[in-house]
Amino acid sequence: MSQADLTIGHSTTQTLGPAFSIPTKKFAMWLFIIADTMTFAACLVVYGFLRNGTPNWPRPFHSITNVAIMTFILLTSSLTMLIGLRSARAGDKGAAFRWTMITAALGIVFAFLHIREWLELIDHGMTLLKNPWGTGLFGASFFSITGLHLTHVTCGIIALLVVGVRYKGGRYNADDIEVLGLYWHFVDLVWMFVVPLVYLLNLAH
Amino acid sequence: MHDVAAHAAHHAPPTSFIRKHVFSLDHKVIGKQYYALALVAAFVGMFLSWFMRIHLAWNDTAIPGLQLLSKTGAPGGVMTPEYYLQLMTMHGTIMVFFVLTTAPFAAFGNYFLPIQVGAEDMPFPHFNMMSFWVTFVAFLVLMSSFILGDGPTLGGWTQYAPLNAVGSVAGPGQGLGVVLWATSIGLFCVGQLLGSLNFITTTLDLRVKGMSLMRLPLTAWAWFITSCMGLTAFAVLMPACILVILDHVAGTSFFVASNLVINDQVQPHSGGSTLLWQHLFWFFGHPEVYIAIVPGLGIVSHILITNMRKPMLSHRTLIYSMGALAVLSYMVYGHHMFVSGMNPFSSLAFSFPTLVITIPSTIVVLVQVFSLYGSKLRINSASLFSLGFISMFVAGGVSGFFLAQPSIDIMLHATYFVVGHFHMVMGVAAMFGIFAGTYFWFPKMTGRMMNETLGKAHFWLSFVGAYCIFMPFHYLGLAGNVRRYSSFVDDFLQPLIPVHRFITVAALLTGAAQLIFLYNLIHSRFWGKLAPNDNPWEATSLEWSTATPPPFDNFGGKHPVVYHDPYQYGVQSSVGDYVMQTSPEQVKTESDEQ
Amino acid sequence: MAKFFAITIIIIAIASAIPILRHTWAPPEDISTHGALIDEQLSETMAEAGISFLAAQFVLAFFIWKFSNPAPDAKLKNFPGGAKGLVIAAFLVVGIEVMALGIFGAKAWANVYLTPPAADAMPIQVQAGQFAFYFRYPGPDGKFGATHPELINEGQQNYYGLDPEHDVDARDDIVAAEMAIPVNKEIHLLMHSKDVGHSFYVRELRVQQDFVPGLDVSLHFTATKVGKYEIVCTQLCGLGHYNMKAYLEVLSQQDFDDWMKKETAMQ
Amino acid sequence: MTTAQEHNGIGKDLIVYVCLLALAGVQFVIAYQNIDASQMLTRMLVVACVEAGLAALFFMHLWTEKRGFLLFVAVFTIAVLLGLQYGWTDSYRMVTGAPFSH
Repeated sequence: MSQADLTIGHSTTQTLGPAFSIPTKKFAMWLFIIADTMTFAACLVVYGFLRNGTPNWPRPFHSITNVAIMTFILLTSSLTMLIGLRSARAGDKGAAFRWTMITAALGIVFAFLHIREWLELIDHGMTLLKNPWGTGLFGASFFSITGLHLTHVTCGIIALLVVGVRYKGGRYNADDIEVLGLYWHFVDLVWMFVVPLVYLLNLAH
Repeated sequence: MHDVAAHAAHHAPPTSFIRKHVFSLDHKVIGKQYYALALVAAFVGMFLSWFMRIHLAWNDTAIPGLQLLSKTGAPGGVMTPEYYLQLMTMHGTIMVFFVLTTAPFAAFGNYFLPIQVGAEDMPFPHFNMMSFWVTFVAFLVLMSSFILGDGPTLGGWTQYAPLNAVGSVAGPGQGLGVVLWATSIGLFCVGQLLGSLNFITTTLDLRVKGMSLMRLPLTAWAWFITSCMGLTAFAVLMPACILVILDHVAGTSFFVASNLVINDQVQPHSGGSTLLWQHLFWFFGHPEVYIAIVPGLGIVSHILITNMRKPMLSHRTLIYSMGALAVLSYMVYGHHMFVSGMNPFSSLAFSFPTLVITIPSTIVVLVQVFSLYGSKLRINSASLFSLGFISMFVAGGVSGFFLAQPSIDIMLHATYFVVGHFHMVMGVAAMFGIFAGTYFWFPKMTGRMMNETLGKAHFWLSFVGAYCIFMPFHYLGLAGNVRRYSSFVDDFLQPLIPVHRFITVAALLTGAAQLIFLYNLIHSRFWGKLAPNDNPWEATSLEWSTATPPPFDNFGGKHPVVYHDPYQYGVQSSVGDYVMQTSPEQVKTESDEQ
Repeated sequence: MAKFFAITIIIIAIASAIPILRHTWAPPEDISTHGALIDEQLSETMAEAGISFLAAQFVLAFFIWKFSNPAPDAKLKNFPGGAKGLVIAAFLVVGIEVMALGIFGAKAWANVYLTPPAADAMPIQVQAGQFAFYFRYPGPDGKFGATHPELINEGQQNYYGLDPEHDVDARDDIVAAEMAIPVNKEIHLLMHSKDVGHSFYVRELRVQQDFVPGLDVSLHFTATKVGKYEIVCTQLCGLGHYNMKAYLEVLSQQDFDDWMKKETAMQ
Repeated sequence: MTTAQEHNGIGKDLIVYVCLLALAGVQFVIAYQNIDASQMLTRMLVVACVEAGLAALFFMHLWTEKRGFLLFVAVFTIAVLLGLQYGWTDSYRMVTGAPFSH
């Protein structure tokens, strides 16, 4: 057998192609999401474990307005992300860029509201170690879980801005927007668990 | 479509020294970097074990030079009890994370997984580079605890709460030492997550034409299964490490219960749970031991097949068994916690999956052993270490029968029985896998052969030595010898000290034998006999079909095409008794001739 | 080389088994009522593990001996039955074996951990701290005094943080550094950790249980043989871990009463 | 990668979006119900899982990917997530087993 015989066909037949017909970048993002699910799950298990086992767990939230607005904004940002992706697929570069930026803006509003809420709670005397309402573990777990989520949101905003600008400049394409969209929807998805566990369960009655 | 594979191919080989050898994107260079890191870590870990063994056998004997490592820990060279625990912690952490995870998984996997699937590189070379450098920094952070603060943490590689979280009041190294430990392990998790991401995408996405999943060699399967475990297990340990750091630095109490009194002072922490840390840690910890051993199973099978000149009895059975090990590994972690104060009902719930896990392990061993039947076994360093692996894996594995049962664990938990068990089944066995892989792939990685005579000497001393060290551990455990004791002051431990002396002598000799390996490795790297050709073992998988060492893009700009199952041995072909995966030649088995 | 290797494996396997068969290093004699089941479980597991170990090593050695350096004209063969037979064997032999062990073992486990202590069991508290155990008996009133962590003071020997001045129950509590128990009497041990994780391990009693800070774990057992035994800590608790121990004295009822009188007088 | 949803309009996305908003609203309603925490948790988690499922299937397009991929992600994630749930009984014991509570 000569070596030449081993190379047959042209570029499209050289590899089997990606598994599940999913581009590799997108697949990698899914894998990251699986890993990140475990990270969040571990944090939420820690929170649930301690909340469950602590009798004097505080229920300090009197109003759901802020968290409801935050949820609304985050969900809406998922929708705008989808519209952006749709425009990118349709080849409407300007619209795709605009919607990506709107998504980033919504993300910034979300982060702003979140930080404002943090500051309010800190004003009320809540820190990582103690709070006026009950066990100090509440502050620790609240800040670490929402902090982890906020970190994800912040990274998402930066990524949206970077990818959006680079997409406009032609360095990235619709696939990159889709991969980023996956991440953004995941951040949204996690929030759906953070809200009931961390906020709604601790609502004062 | 954006084709990452095609994209990677367009990188030109780097020319500057730094891009070529230091911050290289080439998976082969990264694999070698991982190997070098593991090698350094292994020798550091081994020297630590020497110090510990000497201290255990001759408690008051000064170890020359040890005082240079730590003036307070070893005044005059005689180890203090806390320094013993600190060295023990470092030994465990270094060995489990930086040797057993990095060498068989990250090092060999990085080097050979892309080649075995026929890819030019991993899909995300930057992540791959980051993966190594993050791991490297993690190692530096861990080592820095030797010189910073009051030394490394003394809490053992499991770092049980609340000892790990209450701070320096609990003992030397429990302040900064724990923070450095947790930082190092957190970073390590990030590194391995990036690695796992690359491994999974490489295996699934970058296979060349003809390379169906069942045509992947067992090594590729083992690395793939391992990376699936790594992806989820390390993702749980990382937040756990962050929470420990918070407990330490910020004073939160995730893992510290209320009203602890140390030195007559009530500790400020309140409300956390000690058991929570154990649940999180072992949820990672059990998959971790499979992360250490499954690549070994793959490597050893791969090497044995090549040296038996026949495939395993069943390719699929081995793959399914390794997969079953991975799945079960998430359901059994509580067997580390039988007497830890966990709910006693949970012990039973964890015990049965643990017993079930013996079935896939047994299947792997049975298939490996019975595949030897009717083979034409070639004896060389690589195959000797592979056979030694099986022997060790069985010897360490059967003690799992005991530890899987909570009732017997009451007797054996936290004794040397456990130490013997895991050292044999995941320590020495995985090490043998690493050695076998080194002897086997060295010609491909360097173009030179390792010295067989030295290799065999290394094997004999290691094999006999490992049994001499770790078999007696089981006996000590049966007699109730508690682990993690820096000296044996209890009455019932006095008669066991001679056994410890025997073990220490064996450990020193076996450790010295590893220096033969080091010499062989370095000497062969530069002055070894040149490999006679690209395929000195007459093997079939893709790594042997390319040049030696493989060019930058692995196949010299060509894309191989796979025509066969991975292990076509015992056939008649133009080159001998094997057909390479890339050879379009028809397979004629020997029996066809009759 | 291969034959030498095969012989080595067999020698190592047999040499490994000899100390086990000769009971050179075996668990000490059991002195508890629940230990018999555990011992039985241990010896059955030992038999099965031992047979598996020896069989695997012998087969491995035999195959290495037989199939290395074959004649040049040797033909490759496959093991008759192939992998299917092995898989079935693994499921049937090993699977059933370990499941049977598991089920019988569960009984031994339940015996220790899933049964409540008898109503007349004698309560004793054990507090573990770096690096000593302290044992507390409720005294004649049968009640333990409340503990106050802030009052714990080793210098004044207030190991438990008792407050006898204000607390009637605490006045007659007896705190001792060694554990004395009457023979053939069920003991209900309440385990409390003062600081970090510790463990309570008495080999002869077939008892091992970790102390969990923040949880009070309870344990019950009956000692059946008079004697002095060692209680050691098996959970890494800090630099003095190796030296953390206490003695368990199993006394006849008469001797125990005397001991109790002596301790009461000393308080 | 062309997927089916590109050819539909934005309509389906909007429907899913409205459903998610409604489900989030349901969570808020549950929060005001007068039931104990564990019941509340169960109900909220059920709603959250439905929400997450919707988001993953439609926003993240799992539904239009290959079935094999859906299985890969679902089985992988759920299996490992289930493994994390062993610890709960010890959480209950934190209350009943607090020092010297007996």
